[in-house]
Amino acid sequence: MLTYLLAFILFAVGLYSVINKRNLIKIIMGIIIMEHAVNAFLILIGYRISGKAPILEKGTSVTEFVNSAMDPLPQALVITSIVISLGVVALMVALAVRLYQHYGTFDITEIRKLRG
Amino acid sequence: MSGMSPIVKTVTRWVSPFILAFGIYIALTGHLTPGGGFPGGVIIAGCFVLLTLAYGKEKVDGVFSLKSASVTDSLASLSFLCMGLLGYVFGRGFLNNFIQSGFPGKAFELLSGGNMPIINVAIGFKVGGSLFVVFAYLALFRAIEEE
Amino acid sequence: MLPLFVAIPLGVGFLLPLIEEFRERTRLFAVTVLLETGLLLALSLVKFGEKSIYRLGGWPPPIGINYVLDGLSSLVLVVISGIAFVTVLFAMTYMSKYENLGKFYGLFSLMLAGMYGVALTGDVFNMYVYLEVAAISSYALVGFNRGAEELEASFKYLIMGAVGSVFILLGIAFLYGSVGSLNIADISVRVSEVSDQSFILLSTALFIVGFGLKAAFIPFHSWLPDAHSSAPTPISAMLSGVLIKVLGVYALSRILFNGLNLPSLTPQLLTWIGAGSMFIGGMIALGQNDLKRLLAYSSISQMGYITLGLGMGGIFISQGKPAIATLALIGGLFHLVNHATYKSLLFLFSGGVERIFGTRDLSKIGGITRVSPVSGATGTIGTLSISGVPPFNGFWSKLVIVIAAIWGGLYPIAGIVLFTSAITLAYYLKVQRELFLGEVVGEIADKGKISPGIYVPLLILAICCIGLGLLYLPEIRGIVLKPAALALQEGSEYTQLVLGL
Amino acid sequence: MVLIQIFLVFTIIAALIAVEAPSALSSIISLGAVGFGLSIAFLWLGAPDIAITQVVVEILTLVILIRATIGKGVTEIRGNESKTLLIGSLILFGLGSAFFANYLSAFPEFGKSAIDVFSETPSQFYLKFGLEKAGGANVVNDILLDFRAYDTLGEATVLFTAILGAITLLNKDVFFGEGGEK
Repeated sequence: MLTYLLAFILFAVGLYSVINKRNLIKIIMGIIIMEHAVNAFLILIGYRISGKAPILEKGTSVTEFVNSAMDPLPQALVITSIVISLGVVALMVALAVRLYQHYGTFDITEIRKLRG
Repeated sequence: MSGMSPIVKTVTRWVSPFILAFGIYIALTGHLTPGGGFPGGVIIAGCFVLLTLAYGKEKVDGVFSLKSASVTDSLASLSFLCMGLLGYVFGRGFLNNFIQSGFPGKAFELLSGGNMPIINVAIGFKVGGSLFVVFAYLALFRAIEEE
Repeated sequence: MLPLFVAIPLGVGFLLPLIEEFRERTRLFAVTVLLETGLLLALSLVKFGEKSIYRLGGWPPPIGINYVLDGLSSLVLVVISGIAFVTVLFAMTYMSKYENLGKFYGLFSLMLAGMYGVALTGDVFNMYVYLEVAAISSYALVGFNRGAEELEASFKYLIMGAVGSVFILLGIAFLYGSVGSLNIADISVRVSEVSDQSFILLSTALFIVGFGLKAAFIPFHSWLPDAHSSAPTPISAMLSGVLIKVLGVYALSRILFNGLNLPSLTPQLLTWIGAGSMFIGGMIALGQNDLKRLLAYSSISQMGYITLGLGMGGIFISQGKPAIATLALIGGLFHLVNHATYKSLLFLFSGGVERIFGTRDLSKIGGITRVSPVSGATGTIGTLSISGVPPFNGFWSKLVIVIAAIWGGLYPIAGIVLFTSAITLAYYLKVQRELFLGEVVGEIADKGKISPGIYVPLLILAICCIGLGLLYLPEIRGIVLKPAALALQEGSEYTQLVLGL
Repeated sequence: MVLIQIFLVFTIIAALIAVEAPSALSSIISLGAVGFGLSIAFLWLGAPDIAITQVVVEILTLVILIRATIGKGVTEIRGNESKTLLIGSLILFGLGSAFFANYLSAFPEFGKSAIDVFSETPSQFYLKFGLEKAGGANVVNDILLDFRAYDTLGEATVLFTAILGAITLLNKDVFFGEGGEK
C-alpha cells in the first residue's frame, strides 16, 4: 500500500513543479517526473510477489510460467508511454530553446505576451 | 563546435563501434531477450550523438548527415507501415503477423516470431534516425545562435 | 476497409517530409493531401451507417485491439473528413506562400490519422496513443509561424496538453488495476462485476480532468484562446472545428457511456461543467476585440452546449427516461455537427478578413460586405447560424437541447441555455455591426482581392450551414443522428457488437 | 518489497532536489537520478525490458536537456510564485491521499496483479499463448509487436510526429506569411 502511495508522492512533486515554477526548464522537468511516476505506478500494478520477468527460458513449462511471471501488459504499455514522453520532451525542449532565442530568458512571467 | 580533447576522440573511436553493435544486437534479438527496437534505436542514436559531441558536427556530417538521418527516419516508418499493409494485402488483416503463420520459426531462435525481428529492426532504425535528427538540430541551432 | 482510415494519412504523413528532403514541391504536397482527404471523405460516406468491427492483427477483442464502426463513430468520421477536405481546399491557396509546406501537410496528415484513430478505436490505451499523435501534431502546427506569440501559445498548449495526457494515462492505470482489461466493451462487462466502485470513480475523475484539458472545459480553458488564435488559419479551423471535439468530448463520452456505464454523479457533473463553460465562455467572448480570440472563446461556449447535451442525456438515462435521453443526446451531437461547420467557416472567414485588411482587430476594420460581397455573405451566414437565428442550423440544435431540458424538467438548465443564446447573439451582433455593415474602415492591403481558392471553401461551408438545418426533420434525424445517440445510450448494444456476446 | 520502497523514496528525494536545486546543471543531473533510480527499481520489479529502455532514454533526455540549457545562465528564478495555486494543489493532494487511505481496500492488494485477481484477462492469454501464437520468447515484445502492434505503430508515429514538429519549429528558414519573425 505504502508503495503505491510513494508513486503518488512522486507524481505530486512533478505536479507541484509544473504548477508552481516559473522556469520553463523546471516545468519540463515537472512533466518528466509526472510521467516517471505514472510509469512506476503501472509497473507496480503489474507486480506479483516473488514473480519473474515475463521472458520464457528454455525448459520452463508454460503453466509454471503463467503462475510466476509478472503481468506483461502494463510493461508493454510503459514502454509505449516512455517513448511517447521522450517525443513530448524533445518537442518541449525545441520550443523552450526557440522561446529563449526570442526573449533571452526561461522565466515564464517575462514571456507572457498573450492575454489570458 | 570543434570537438573535444584528443583523449575523448580516441576513446570514442574505439568505443563507438561496440556501442553501435550493441544497439543493433538489442534491436535484433528483442523478441528473445530483454530489449527491442526502441532501446536498440536509442542506443544507435546515442552512438552517433557521442561521435558528434566528440568530433564536432562537421566531421560527422560525412558519415551520417542530417539528411540521411531524416531519410532513414521516414523510410523506416514507412516500412513498418508497409509490413502492416502487407498483411492486409495478403488478406490476413492489417498488422497481422503473417510470416509467423506462414513459416513459424523454431522457438528461441533468431528467426522466430515472424514479422517481429523485421519490425524491431525497422523501429530501431526509425528511432535512431529521428533522435539523431532532433539532437543534430538542437546542436545546429546552438551553433547558429552563437555566431 | 477500416484500417485505410488510419493507414492512408499515416503513409502520406511519412511520405511528404521524405519528399521535401529532396525537393520542395509545394503544389504536389497540397494536391496529394487534397486527394487524400477527398478519398477519405468518400470512404467515410460509403461506410456511413454501417455497424462493424475490425480486428487488428486478427486477434479477437479483449486480446487484440479492434476498430468499432457504429452510429457515433461513422458520424464523427464524416465530420472529420468533411471539415478536413474543405480546410485543405482553403489551405491550397491560403498557405501557398509559406515555406516548409511538406512538413506542414505532413503534420496535418498525421493529425488526421490521430483523429481517425481516436474515432475508430475500441481500446482505452490505444485511444491514448492516437490522441497523443493528434495532439502532438497540433502543438507543432500551432507554432508553425514561429513568431514569438505563436511559440508561446504553442508552449502553453503543449504544457496543458501534456498534463492532460498524464492524467488520462493515470486514469487508464487505475482502470486497468481495478478491472484488468483495456478493451472498452470488455471493461463495461467487468465494471458491473466490481463490488466497490470507488476506484472506478477515481479514474472517472481523472478522465474528466484529462479530457477536460483537451476539450478546454471552463476551469481548464486557458490555453485555447491563445492556441486557436495563433495557429495558421486552416489549423485554427481544424482545431476549433473538429480536434477539441474528437479528442475531448467524443473520447470522454465513449469511455464514460460505453466503457464505464456512466458512474453515478458523472452526468450531473458533465451537465454543470457544460453549463459553466457555455456561460463563462460566452461572457468572456463578449469583451473581445480580436476576431479570432472572440471566435476561440465562443468555441469554449459552444463546446459547453455539446457537453451539456451529452450530460443531460446521461441524467435522463439514469432517471429511466430513454426517449428524452435520446433527444438530449441528439441535441448534443447535432450541435457538434453544426458547430464543426460554422466554426470552421468563421475561422476560415477570419483568415480571409486578415488577408484583406491585414489585421483582425474589430475596432480598426469594417465594411467587408462592400469590399468582398461573397465572403461578406458567407460570414453573415456563419454568424447568424452560430447565434441561433431561425432558418440556419444553429437554431435547430439549440432548440432540440432546450426542448429536451424542458421535457425532462431541468428548467434551470433550459434557462441558462436560453440566456447564453442571448449572449451569443449579442456578441455576434457586435461583429455584424463592426465588421459587415457600414462604410469601409481600415486600409485594404494590396492582396485585397479574394481569389476563388479562398471563397469557394467558404461557400461550401455556408451551404452546409443552411442545409444541415434539414437534420431537424424527424425522418432525416432518424437516419443520421439517432443511431449515433443510440450508440451512446445502449451500452449493451456496443458490447454485443464488439464481443459478440 | 522494502528495497523497492527504498528506491522509490530515493527517487522522490532526487525529484525534490531536481525541482528545487538552484543551478540548471545540478537539477538536470538530479532528474537523471530519478530516472536511473526508477530503472533499478524496474529491474527489481521484474521488468528488464523497461529498465533498459528507461536507462537509454534517460541518457538521451539528459543529453538533450543539457544541450538546450548549458551556457544559457539558467539559475533559479524565484519570487512571486503563486501561493494560491500551491495551497490549492496541496489541498487537492491531501484529499487524494485521504481518498486513498479510505478506499484502498477496493484496489487489488500490492503484489497481486490483474492476473491473480480476475479471470480470463488478456494478460493470462499473453503469458499462456505468447510463445506458441506469436513466436517470441519475450512476452512483452510479443505484445508490443504482435498482439498490440497497432499501439506500437501509433507510438512510432508519435515519435515521428514529435521530431517532425521539433525540426519544423527549429528550422531557421525565413518565411513570407503574415506575422512571421519579429
